[in-house]
Amino acid sequence: MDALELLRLNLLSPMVLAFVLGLVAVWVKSDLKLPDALYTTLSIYLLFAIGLKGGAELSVTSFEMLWRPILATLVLGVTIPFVAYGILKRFGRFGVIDAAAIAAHYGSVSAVTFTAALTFAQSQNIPLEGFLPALVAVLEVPGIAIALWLARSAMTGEHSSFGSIAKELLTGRSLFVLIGGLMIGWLSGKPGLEQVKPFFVDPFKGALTLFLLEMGMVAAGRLRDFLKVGPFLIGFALLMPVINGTLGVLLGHYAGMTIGGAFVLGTMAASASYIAAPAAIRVALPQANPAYYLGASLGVTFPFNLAIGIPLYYAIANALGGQR
Amino acid sequence: MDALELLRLNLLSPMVLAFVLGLVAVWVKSDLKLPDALYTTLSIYLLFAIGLKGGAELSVTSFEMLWRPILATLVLGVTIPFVAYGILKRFGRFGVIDAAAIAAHYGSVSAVTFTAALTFAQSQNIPLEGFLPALVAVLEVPGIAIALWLARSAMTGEHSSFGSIAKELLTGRSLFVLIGGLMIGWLSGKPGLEQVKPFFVDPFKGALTLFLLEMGMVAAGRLRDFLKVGPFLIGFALLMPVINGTLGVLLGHYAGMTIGGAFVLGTMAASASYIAAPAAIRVALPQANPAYYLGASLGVTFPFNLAIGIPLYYAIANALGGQR
Amino acid sequence: MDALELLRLNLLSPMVLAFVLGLVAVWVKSDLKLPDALYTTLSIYLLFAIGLKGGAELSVTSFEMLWRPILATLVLGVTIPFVAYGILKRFGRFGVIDAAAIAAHYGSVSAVTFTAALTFAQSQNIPLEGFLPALVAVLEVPGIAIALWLARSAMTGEHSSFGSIAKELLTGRSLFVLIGGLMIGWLSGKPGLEQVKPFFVDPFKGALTLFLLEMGMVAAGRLRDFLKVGPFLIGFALLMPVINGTLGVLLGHYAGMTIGGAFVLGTMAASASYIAAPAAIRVALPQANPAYYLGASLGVTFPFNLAIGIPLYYAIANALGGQR
Amino acid sequence: MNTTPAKRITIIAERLLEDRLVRDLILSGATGYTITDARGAGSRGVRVSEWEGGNIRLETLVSPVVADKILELLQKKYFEHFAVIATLEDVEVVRGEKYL
Amino acid sequence: MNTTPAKRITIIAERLLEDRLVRDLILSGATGYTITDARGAGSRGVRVSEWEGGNIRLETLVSPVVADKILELLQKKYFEHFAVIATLEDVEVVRGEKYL
Amino acid sequence: MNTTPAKRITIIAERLLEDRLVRDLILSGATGYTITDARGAGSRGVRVSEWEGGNIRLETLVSPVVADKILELLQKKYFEHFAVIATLEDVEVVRGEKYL
Ligand SMILES: Nc1ncnc2c1ncn2[C@@H]1O[C@H](COP(=O)(O)O)[C@@H](O)[C@H]1O
Ligand SMILES: Nc1ncnc2c1ncn2[C@@H]1O[C@H](COP(=O)(O)O)[C@@H](O)[C@H]1O
Ligand SMILES: Nc1ncnc2c1ncn2[C@@H]1O[C@H](COP(=O)(O)O)[C@@H](O)[C@H]1O
Ligand code: NA
Ligand code: NA
Ligand code: NA
Repeated sequence: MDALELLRLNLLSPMVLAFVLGLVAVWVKSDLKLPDALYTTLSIYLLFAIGLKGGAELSVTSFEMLWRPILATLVLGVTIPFVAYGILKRFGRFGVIDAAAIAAHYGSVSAVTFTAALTFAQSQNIPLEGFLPALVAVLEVPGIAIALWLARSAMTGEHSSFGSIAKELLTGRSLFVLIGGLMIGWLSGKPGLEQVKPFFVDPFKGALTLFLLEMGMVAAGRLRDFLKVGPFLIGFALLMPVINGTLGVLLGHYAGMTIGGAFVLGTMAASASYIAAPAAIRVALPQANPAYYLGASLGVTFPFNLAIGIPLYYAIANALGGQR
Repeated sequence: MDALELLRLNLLSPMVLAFVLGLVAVWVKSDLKLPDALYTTLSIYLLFAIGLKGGAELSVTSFEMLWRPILATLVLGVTIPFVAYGILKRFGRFGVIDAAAIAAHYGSVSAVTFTAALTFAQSQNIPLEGFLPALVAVLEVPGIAIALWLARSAMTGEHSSFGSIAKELLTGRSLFVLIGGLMIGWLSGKPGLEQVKPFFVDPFKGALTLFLLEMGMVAAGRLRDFLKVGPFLIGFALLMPVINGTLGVLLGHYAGMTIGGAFVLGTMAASASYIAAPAAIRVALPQANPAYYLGASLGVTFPFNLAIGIPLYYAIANALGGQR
Repeated sequence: MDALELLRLNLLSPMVLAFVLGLVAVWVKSDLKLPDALYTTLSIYLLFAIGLKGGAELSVTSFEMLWRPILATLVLGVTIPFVAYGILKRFGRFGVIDAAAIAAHYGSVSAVTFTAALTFAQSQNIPLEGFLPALVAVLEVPGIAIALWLARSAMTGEHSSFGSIAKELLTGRSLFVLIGGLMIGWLSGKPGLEQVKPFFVDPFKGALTLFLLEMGMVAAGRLRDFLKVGPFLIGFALLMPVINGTLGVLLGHYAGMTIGGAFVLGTMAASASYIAAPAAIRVALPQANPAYYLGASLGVTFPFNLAIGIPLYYAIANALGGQR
Repeated sequence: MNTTPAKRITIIAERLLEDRLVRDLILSGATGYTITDARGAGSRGVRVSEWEGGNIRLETLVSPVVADKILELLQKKYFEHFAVIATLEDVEVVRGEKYL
Repeated sequence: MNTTPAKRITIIAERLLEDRLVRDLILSGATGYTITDARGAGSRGVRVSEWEGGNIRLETLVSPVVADKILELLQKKYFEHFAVIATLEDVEVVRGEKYL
Repeated sequence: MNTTPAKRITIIAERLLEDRLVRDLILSGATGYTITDARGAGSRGVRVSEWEGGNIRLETLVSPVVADKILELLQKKYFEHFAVIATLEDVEVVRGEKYL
């Protein structure tokens, strides 16, 4: 199957189409509005379900198989924020604060993009490592922490300590639910997962579809803000994921992951956080402009990955895997 | 199976019983109250799910098979509001505004009644055309637009233009979600639907049951208001669906639809809108009295169709189909 | 399988672990918060689903098989509040009002604890009477009514009549939905249940898991209040369920129920209400201190039963059943 | 714009009391009310049953005479045992004659 | 603290009107608004379509001149046919210069 | 009815700030607060992460002294970088001695 065919299949999946429907809803000024409570519920549901499945899978995975992919993920989490920060400061002429804020988003990971990659793999019957959700938890924190450290070391003044930032990230909703799900899945194992499968596993893709409808509406709002921002950041938001995605695929490949696993790790690297990172940045670096970091991550990179990035990273992983 | 047996089976379905439970909740003054967010979520879910299934079905239907049923539906959408308006003005002595407002409701269609008909057909193993949800979208707009046109042509004054009314209807939540679902179902086809089946297809009837619990509570409130209104409108709200339902079955029959298809088209014709129409009328004809149009459509016609109309229209379709 | 193994299996089920996750969320001050609407929705869903399944089961159960278990349940509902009231007044030196308020909670039943017992039985493949949910409805009211009567007969003054209390209990949300579900399940029977199974039956345990996550967060808050209260009530909240549970298992056994049935009846007896009772007591005995009755029932007894009580009562039922 | 002076009573109370409070308002002569769902904490901080939800924030626009009646009733029926808090303030209402 | 006197207009209306009201506020010169979802009852008590939800409670902080404009517009466009209720009161705003 | 004069501070802020604001209110001497979920728009209009929800509307009844302290703290900690808006008004509280 060639790259264009993959792209077509991805674009016509109910998930991507639901996202587009959300965009359209805003553009035609429909009065459609999903309740806040539904959005929060779906977020928690998706994160918890990802965690559960990953945890149940971890319970049957040896550390032997895990350590290299975890190392690869940590390398990504440390490298990407530096690269992003450098590009933004040097070529984009952003100030320290805004450069760090944006770098934090690209250094972290988007759980929904990750999920879309899983779903894509499943619908193409691509085999995958089951422990991938654990890597999401590993990737979520370092990028944000390093970006904050970059901002701090360039600024003077008090502000909260490194430890308190890490604690805030770990007790923040998204990571808490994800790690909580991982632990529960791991402790209760596959028989435990079996009991809750009709709720957390089977309807998962449908719930994601509904969630992406809402995401489309949110992204449309962000995109509008964003277009005022100027071409450099748009270019950044389109190129950065390709660079990070390629890097992720490569590292996954050399860490001995399957084609599918390298593809998903690449997608994770390419994705920009828009749940954990914005909340952390808003509080730790309130001077940073949300129109930049949200516009880039949610308005451009997220839809780009969803529509084009995912089949692209797969094509790369496939080409690389074929060489072996 | 005779008509009485059908009636009994319909009355004892969980959906109808849940509706009754909702009525009872209000009558015994239970403090049961479903959250607003649940009601909105279920509405969106049901409409989107109907759309998805219909769209996936459309993707395997030729235009050849479609055009006659669509024509029949359009004829219904144009005829019913004129008939209703005439009866209300002439025999009911309603003013132009109120007559048009009520006519708009009966000219449009209730997605929940439609769904109840589908569910009834399924539980009786009655074969159906899969593209029926597309007809709901076709029927939803013309009735409202014509009724508004009737009101306008009898009134003087500015008010919003015809085009803006059509746009408001099409971007209104209910139609937007339904058509959006249709498009997504059509583009992603049966394989797409398959992916989200455990969320949008399998639990559908259960979600409908919960929704009807809420509808029962809403209808009970409306019914109370309505009983103050007088016997003519009550009679109208009981007879109009029977007339429209019979008309719908006939047109469906002569458009070459199956017994099941003619039955569902009849139910659609018989049903009165209480989502799209009230919102449109409230804004376009604010002088109209909501106690009339909501009391009639939601307080009387909806429960009537749910309990008695559905098996009745099926019996008619069956009798007609047998003759062929 | 010995008691310790049962305990381990119970503690590692996703439900109990989700409860623990909720406790942890509060302890680490995570900003996780489930929407109010989700909590209410899940409550209604769980009660209605329990009712539906029980009702469908009732529709195939003869009165012959029912009357002895119902009698046993009534005996429990009448005995427990007297015992609890006596202990609290005599040994705990509580005032009339607070003693009665707490007694009402232990005399009634917790639907979630009941459900956890069902789920435990299922995961251990323990056969059960299907009509058990009907017993929950039977047990819910008398305990509260008797406790109120105890308080009233010790007090002077007007207050609402006995009849009005019973009516308030029966039309209160929780009992209304449960009995409503029972009626619908009974009227529509097993074929009716079959239609809504993918919504109300299959995902049930997953929904319970999500609900218990929230319950953990709620209980953590209560527990904190409660620890200020003093050791007597803590001891009471740990011992009372064991006494009541043993009594329930015994009565179930002598009423001819299966081992599984006696176990579940014991769990019901052991459980303390925290939905119906608090609402009733708050209104009927507003002078009573909620920190006592909620702290005991929700902060101590509920987690105790969930983690330790359930396998314990099963071990007792098993030992007793083996003797026969 | 011609407006009418009126009193606005704002009541914060446990959600459990919603029906009762509304009944009492109407009985005291209020012609309407508006409720929003709220949460909060105060000096007692004990709330019953999460299932009942948190607090409500109830507003009603009334004449001074009715305002007095309502506050007296609240005093008598709720203040001792329930977490109820009430404030009174002066506002101008458009079309005030409809509500007072 | 130095604060600026301002007018607060509070509008209770059917949710259906949200978009229209917001548009009109902005057109009249309001620089912002805050909305909470509300429910209630009044003298008419007829509400359209549950799908549209209940009422909204809309607040805006404005200068006296803008306040007057808004009330006039409400009067003209909504009061006859819709369930709209509006109150006006005096408040002190911190950093008032931003909003007025 | 005997009522006590008090100050009501109403704060509109991003939901993200809820915990921080509450902590600061209590530290400044407020004995309670009431929060409703709100949405809105203003001159900046930039809100972070939908996952955090929209705005909150936080009310607290306090004595004039505490009111001043709160406003000063808000000024110092939030006004520069966050979307926070605060108003102050006079109300009469029933059982005011409990809260002030
Ligand atoms: N000083 C205050 N300002 C605003 N709201 C308050 C205040 N004190 C109490 N409340 C509200 O009233 C409820 C009950 O207060 P209490 O009875 O003191 O626990 C709280 O949950 C708050 O919503
Ligand atoms: N006196 C009042 N005080 C507070 N809110 C009111 C009052 N009257 C009406 N309302 C609100 O305004 C809405 C519409 O009122 P009405 O048009 O009188 O039905 C009601 O649903 C209430 O939310
Ligand atoms: N003039 C105003 N009146 C009422 N609420 C306002 C006003 N301006 C701003 N707000 C509220 O304050 C929030 C933040 O405002 P801003 O920082 O100007 O974007 C908005 O989302 C509104 O909820
Ligand atoms: Na990334
Ligand atoms: Na119709
Ligand atoms: Na009990």
